[in-house]
Amino acid sequence: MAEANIAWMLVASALVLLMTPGLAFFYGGLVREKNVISTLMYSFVSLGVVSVVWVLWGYSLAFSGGNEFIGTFNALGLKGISFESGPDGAVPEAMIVIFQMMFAIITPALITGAFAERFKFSTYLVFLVVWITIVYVPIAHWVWYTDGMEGGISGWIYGIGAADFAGGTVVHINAGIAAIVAAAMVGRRRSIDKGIEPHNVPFVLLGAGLLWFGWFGFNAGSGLAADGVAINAFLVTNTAAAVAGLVWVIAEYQQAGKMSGVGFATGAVAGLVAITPASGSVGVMGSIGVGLGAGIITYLAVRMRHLLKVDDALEVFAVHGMGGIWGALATGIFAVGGLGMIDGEFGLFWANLRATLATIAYSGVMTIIILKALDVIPGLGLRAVEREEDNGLDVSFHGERAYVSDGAD
Amino acid sequence: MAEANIAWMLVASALVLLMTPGLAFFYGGLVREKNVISTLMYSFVSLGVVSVVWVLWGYSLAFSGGNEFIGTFNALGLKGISFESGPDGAVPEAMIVIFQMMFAIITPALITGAFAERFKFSTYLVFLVVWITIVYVPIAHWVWYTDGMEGGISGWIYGIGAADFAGGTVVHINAGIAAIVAAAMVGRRRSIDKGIEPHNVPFVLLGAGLLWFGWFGFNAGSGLAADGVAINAFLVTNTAAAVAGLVWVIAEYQQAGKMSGVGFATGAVAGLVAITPASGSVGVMGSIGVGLGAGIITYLAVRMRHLLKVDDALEVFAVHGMGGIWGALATGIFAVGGLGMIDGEFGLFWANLRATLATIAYSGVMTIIILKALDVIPGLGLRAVEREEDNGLDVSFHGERAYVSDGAD
Amino acid sequence: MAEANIAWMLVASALVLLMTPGLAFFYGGLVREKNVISTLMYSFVSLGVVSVVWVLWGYSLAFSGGNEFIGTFNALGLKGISFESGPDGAVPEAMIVIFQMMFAIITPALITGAFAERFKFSTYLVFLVVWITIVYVPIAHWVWYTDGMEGGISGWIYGIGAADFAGGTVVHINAGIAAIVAAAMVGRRRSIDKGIEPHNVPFVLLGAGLLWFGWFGFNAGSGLAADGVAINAFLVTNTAAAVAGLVWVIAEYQQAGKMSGVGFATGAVAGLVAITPASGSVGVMGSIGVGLGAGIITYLAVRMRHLLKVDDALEVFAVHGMGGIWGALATGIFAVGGLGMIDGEFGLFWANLRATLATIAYSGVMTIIILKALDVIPGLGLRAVEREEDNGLDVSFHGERAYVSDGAD
Amino acid sequence: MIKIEAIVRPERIGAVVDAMDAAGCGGYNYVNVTGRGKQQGIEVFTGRGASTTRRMALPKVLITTVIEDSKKEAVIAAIVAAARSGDEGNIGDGKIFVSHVAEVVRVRTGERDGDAL
Amino acid sequence: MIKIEAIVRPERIGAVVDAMDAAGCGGYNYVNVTGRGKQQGIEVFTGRGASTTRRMALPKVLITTVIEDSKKEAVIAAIVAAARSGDEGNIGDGKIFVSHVAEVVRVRTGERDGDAL
Amino acid sequence: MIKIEAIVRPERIGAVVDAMDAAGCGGYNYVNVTGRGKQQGIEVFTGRGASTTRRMALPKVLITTVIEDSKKEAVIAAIVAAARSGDEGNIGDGKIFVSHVAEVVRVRTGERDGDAL
Ligand SMILES: Nc1ncnc2c1ncn2[C@@H]1O[C@H](COP(=O)(O)OP(=O)(O)O)[C@@H](O)[C@H]1O
Ligand SMILES: Nc1ncnc2c1ncn2[C@@H]1O[C@H](COP(=O)(O)OP(=O)(O)O)[C@@H](O)[C@H]1O
Ligand SMILES: Nc1ncnc2c1ncn2[C@@H]1O[C@H](COP(=O)(O)OP(=O)(O)O)[C@@H](O)[C@H]1O
Repeated sequence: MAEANIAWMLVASALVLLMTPGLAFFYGGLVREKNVISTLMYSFVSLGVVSVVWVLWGYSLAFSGGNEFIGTFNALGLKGISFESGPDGAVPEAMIVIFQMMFAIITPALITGAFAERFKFSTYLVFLVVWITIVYVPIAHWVWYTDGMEGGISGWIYGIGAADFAGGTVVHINAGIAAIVAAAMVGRRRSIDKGIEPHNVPFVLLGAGLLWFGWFGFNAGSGLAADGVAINAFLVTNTAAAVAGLVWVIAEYQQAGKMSGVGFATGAVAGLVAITPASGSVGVMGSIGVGLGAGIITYLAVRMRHLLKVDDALEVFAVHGMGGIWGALATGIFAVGGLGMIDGEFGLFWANLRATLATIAYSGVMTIIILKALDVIPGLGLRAVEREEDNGLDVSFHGERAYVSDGAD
Repeated sequence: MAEANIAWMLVASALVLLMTPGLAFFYGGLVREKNVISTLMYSFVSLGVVSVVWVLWGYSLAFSGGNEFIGTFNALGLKGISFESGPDGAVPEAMIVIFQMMFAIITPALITGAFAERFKFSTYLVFLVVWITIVYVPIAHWVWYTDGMEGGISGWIYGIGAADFAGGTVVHINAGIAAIVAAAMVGRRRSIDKGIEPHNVPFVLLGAGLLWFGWFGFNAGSGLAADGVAINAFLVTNTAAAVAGLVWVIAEYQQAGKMSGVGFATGAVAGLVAITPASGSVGVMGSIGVGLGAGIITYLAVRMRHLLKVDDALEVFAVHGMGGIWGALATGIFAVGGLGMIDGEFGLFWANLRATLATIAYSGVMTIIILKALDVIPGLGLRAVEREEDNGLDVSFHGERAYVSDGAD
Repeated sequence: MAEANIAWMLVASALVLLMTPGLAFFYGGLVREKNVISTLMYSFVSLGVVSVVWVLWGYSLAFSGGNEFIGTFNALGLKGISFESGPDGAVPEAMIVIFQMMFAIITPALITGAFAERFKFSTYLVFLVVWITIVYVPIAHWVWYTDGMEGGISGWIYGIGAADFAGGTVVHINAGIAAIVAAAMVGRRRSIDKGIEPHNVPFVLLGAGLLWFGWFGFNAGSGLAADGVAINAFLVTNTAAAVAGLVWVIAEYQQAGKMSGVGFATGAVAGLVAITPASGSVGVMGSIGVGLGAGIITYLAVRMRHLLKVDDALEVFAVHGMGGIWGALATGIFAVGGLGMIDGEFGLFWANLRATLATIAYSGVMTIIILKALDVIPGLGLRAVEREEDNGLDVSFHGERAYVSDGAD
Repeated sequence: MIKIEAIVRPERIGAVVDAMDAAGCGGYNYVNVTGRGKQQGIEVFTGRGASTTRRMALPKVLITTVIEDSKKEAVIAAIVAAARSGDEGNIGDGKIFVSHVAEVVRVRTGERDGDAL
Repeated sequence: MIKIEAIVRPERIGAVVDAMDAAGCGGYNYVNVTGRGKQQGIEVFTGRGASTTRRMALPKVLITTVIEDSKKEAVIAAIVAAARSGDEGNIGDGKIFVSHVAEVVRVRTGERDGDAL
Repeated sequence: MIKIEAIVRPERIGAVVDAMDAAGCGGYNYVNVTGRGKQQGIEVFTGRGASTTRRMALPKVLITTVIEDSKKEAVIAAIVAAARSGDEGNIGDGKIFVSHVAEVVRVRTGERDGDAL
């Protein structure tokens, strides 16, 4: 049985890994041609930086013992992590290291949609190291750490009974809040007044397809076993994505008589975001509710964001922040006892609300502090200079142009 | 053992899901630039619509009891579906709900190749709901439903002993016939006389790669277990695709001295189609036969289709219809007893022939009726008006352009 | 337990299969627009040709009995291959046939980066058949074949105690050496003096993403089981890729003040190559060492290659050859006994050195002989004629243009 | 010699070049441009679907051909006939510009002017 | 009538066409070109990252408009004002070429010259 | 001043611009076009591989440079030499068109004509 769970978790981990390239294309298609490599690289380089941070100290600080608020340095460099399966088919801890790593990789990549087309790439590398260490790792510890013992130690959010099956708070609300904060601090893009059209809609849909595919690992893997819970998570994940995608295109049709590819993709991702915390505790009918709410809320959130001066370029706050908040609360609303996982729904709602507020506060404040610091440190700074932005970040920071034709180009 | 089967079926389901984006790119690359989003969206929106239809009533009507011809409404909204594994490692019924859902999603998406570049998108959404309900669901019931009991109830095609391991009749013949019927009813594209070149051959190959990858879930998952049957299905699937892809490029080389990427991709898909019903019952040498036949028959079918006035834009009938028919019959020809699955080959051939004819008749007639109805219902109608078609469906129905350059575009 | 291993190995095989389309896009993005289909097809058609060769005679010659140097014809057409699991959860031999097939498919595809943009496509098809049979198959036999019996027969490299967990010698060194030899023999591309920019950097990153994803199957599947060894392989694979990718962009930043997408992708692939033989025997800290070395060595190797007259167009020798050699030796340096796999590290180093030298010598000499022969056989010949090369191989050999716009194009 | 530059709808390009061939053009070249005249533009989404904008400039094709002066009216007539959409023509059907060319050289042979056409 | 061809930076195209509208241009078309003047080019990687090269020619946009002679100076002034980057202007800001057009035809109606603009 | 427009094979563009530099061109711009002259076109597949069609128009590059009249012959000679394929030249090597330019403006400085080149 442990072998079956390992088999599934190896695949689930690989699926979540693929979400980061998927996200890269989802975002990369939405920006202008001159910034596509930059946008792709924000995600890809997270595969590089966060993978290393995670095995060196990230996992240790998040998941090896400690108190309610933070772990320890005991497992630096993954020292002492077991490759042996536990009782009852529990997968080896090393498997959890890997699976959790994939979540840490994608979370800051999600943020990048907010400051795409203008954030300085070298500073971003520093941001990745710092943000993972002092924002992501503590929240992951709060929500998911437990030593599993009766009366033992666990993260404080875990302790109050909040349920975040697959990362609604840790990943999505966290990223969404960091995103809106970062967008505000980095400032608006130059010359966006006429509205920017996505430069490559097929890439957006490719990314959405890979995200949808990978999200089965994200959610159905979060029970760490190949069992009925995983099957349920798979089913509700798909259903919520489908419903929210449809809500978006129907809303667009009402408004403008068209149904856009970007709209369907955005809606589907919003549904995936919202179902994430709920996927361990709602049934298929509940997931329709989660998806409906996710579609409507994020659609309105995008429209309202357009009224702000904050240039959250790819709507990370609306989709991941608001979608994640809705998901956290909807978990309380739609959770069912039937799967033998959750009982008291009302307590769950309040616990999740507290978890949400804590995540918003911590992520918001810490992200502001980090970015302020990076802004003033000599040699860093948050933003491309005018000329770099005008020429496009691809040429300015990466020394490349995305598409080169034969002859003229 | 059930856990191992669940582990495999979770993945197999995800793989089949990925086939729909794969198909989207396969088709999207083949059309003109102004219709690529439209073509992608025909597939992507099926992920939205059919997922919802399936969990609400599709699965129930197809697979929950009933008689020889149709299921019941007992499992509406998946009421009462079990998440517990059955005896002998049988995966929970909920797992089958998911796996079957992926087949239902891709089938109407396959059809869209026939009427690409001109079908009205809003009508297509209605078509999806109706066609799945009254064409796909009954055929799936006929071919695959069985209560598993001695002398119990099963679909009538199942009852006559036809073998469609992974969906040759239900998916491919069904889609192929609906396709040619739809192409005829929707009419020819404007200005196709000079021959349309695919606008993005790399996308075609990307799609073919994802289809090939996902098809391992489609075929090797259809035994619902991680066992020798799955291994065999995997092996013959790969072999048939390889052989049929080679047949196509060799045929092109004979004819024109070139070997096209689109040709290889088309041939490989044709091989995958043909092996689908056979993958549970032929061995590797048999799969070479299936692949050879599939390559030759579909190549000739495409050539012959060009002589017709029917504008089956992406050759769905030739590839899926003819490829599927060949596969159904080839199953009878090449099936081997060795794997302990099939005995009487001759009886099998006739049973599959009857299954094929029934599918052709039902799918053809019902699709005509549905499209006629959609054509005359006010506010619907099958086809884009001239101006919409000339401007491209992307701008007309989706309000987007696929590729936007900086500066001029 | 066997079922769990089968579940994992089915997926691992599918993942490795996907690497070939991944490689196609990695390479396809790096060439000029007029040669992208050609470059994609070098990889895709290997899926066709090698799949067939493998089931007909390749597997038999490599893995069915024989002596230290070569197998037998006993399993032609996979005659007698078992679909039954062995003791202790060993997967059926048919599963190994499939998994090994995927390695055979990608190896010659790797070589094509060396002679991209000029190799004659029809000759390449012949090259595939011949090279797999007389270069790949023997080396695979030497390194991996064993009858598993005490004092029984095994390939001679296996016999001397060399450890190539997942194909460092058989796949990467082999391909890298064949590549440099082929590049020299085919000659330089016309008009490359100004430096060729990749025509589609997003495709390069898409390919790299798919390779990274698929490589988990490649390495973590090579133990043929879903166990702690697989988990370790997964972890070290990811870590080495991350580290080497970062080394590349840091090196570029030192040198030119930019961090390119192509550089990150290339570095990551170099890390994946280097960890391949080591992934069964190094721990996570060792994998950081492997990744560091891989990044530095391949970066320098690319720079040095630029001084040569040999036009190894996509740096196959630098990345796969040098990366592979480093990996083979690094396996000896960083292997740890902790996982219960490897003991004598010094002996291992020498054994791997001998394995490396043998692979270099055999692959180099045989590839020269094969290409010489193909060059002189009437009707074949290695290289496109001037006009074909100037017009681009896509139009010349495939009768297609990759991208066609509406209106002018 | 004169140069004729015609801006037409992308979907008309096939018909237009056939008509030009028939009218005796020895060669031409064309390129996709983005243009704006009296046509009203089209609605497109911007900013992730939640709002639309009017894209004023639309895809057009610019065809250029250099011909002898004598063929001018024939070629213009051919282009106009082939480029017009519907019977009445529609806004956005295009424009034709005529200008003088001083010299023509054929690269292959070095021939000049009339001989080079 | 005259034809004005202006080569400007890609990021300026929006501002330039707005200025042209304001200056009374009835229509225009533009296309991406690759150009080189006094500007020094940019560094790009080539050959898989290990070496860089100076790409001399840079992306520009070529805008073309045909107008009545009388509007010439107004349109030129509008373009110059809108296309200049920074206060002083920078190398690479662009060039404007003016030439004569002999005839104009509107495809839709067949109208000629002044009426067709 | 005059404008030289040269249509050449895409693979020649590097050689041609180098030759133009050497002949004293101060600037140029180029764009990919699709063109047809005496060249026969190429066979391409259409309709999913089962049939081929002859694509008459082929990819070319159009280079435009505005120069002083005095440089005309030098520049034409340079382009012809660099654009010709093989020793004899081949069909499809290209054409050069020369026309008059009335005025030139440099955006950066507002300089006109000769000074602006
Ligand atoms: N004055 C002009 N200068 C340059 N191009 C123009 C001009 N007027 C129109 N065009 C081009 O011609 C196209 C069609 O013009 P439009 O005004 O829409 O047609 P119509 O005059 O028939 O209404 C435009 O999209 C633009 O590309
Ligand atoms: N003589 C010329 N002929 C054609 N195009 C030119 C010429 N000179 C400049 N250009 C175009 O104008 C653009 C800007 O020219 P540049 O010389 O960089 O500006 P400046 O003269 O202000 O320094 C160039 O990229 C090129 O596309
Ligand atoms: N009369 C013309 N007007 C505009 N472009 C032309 C004309 N003739 C040729 N061209 C362009 O020049 C290119 C080369 O012309 P081609 O006739 O093939 O060369 P050649 O005259 O040497 O045989 C064509 O592809 C086309 O783009």
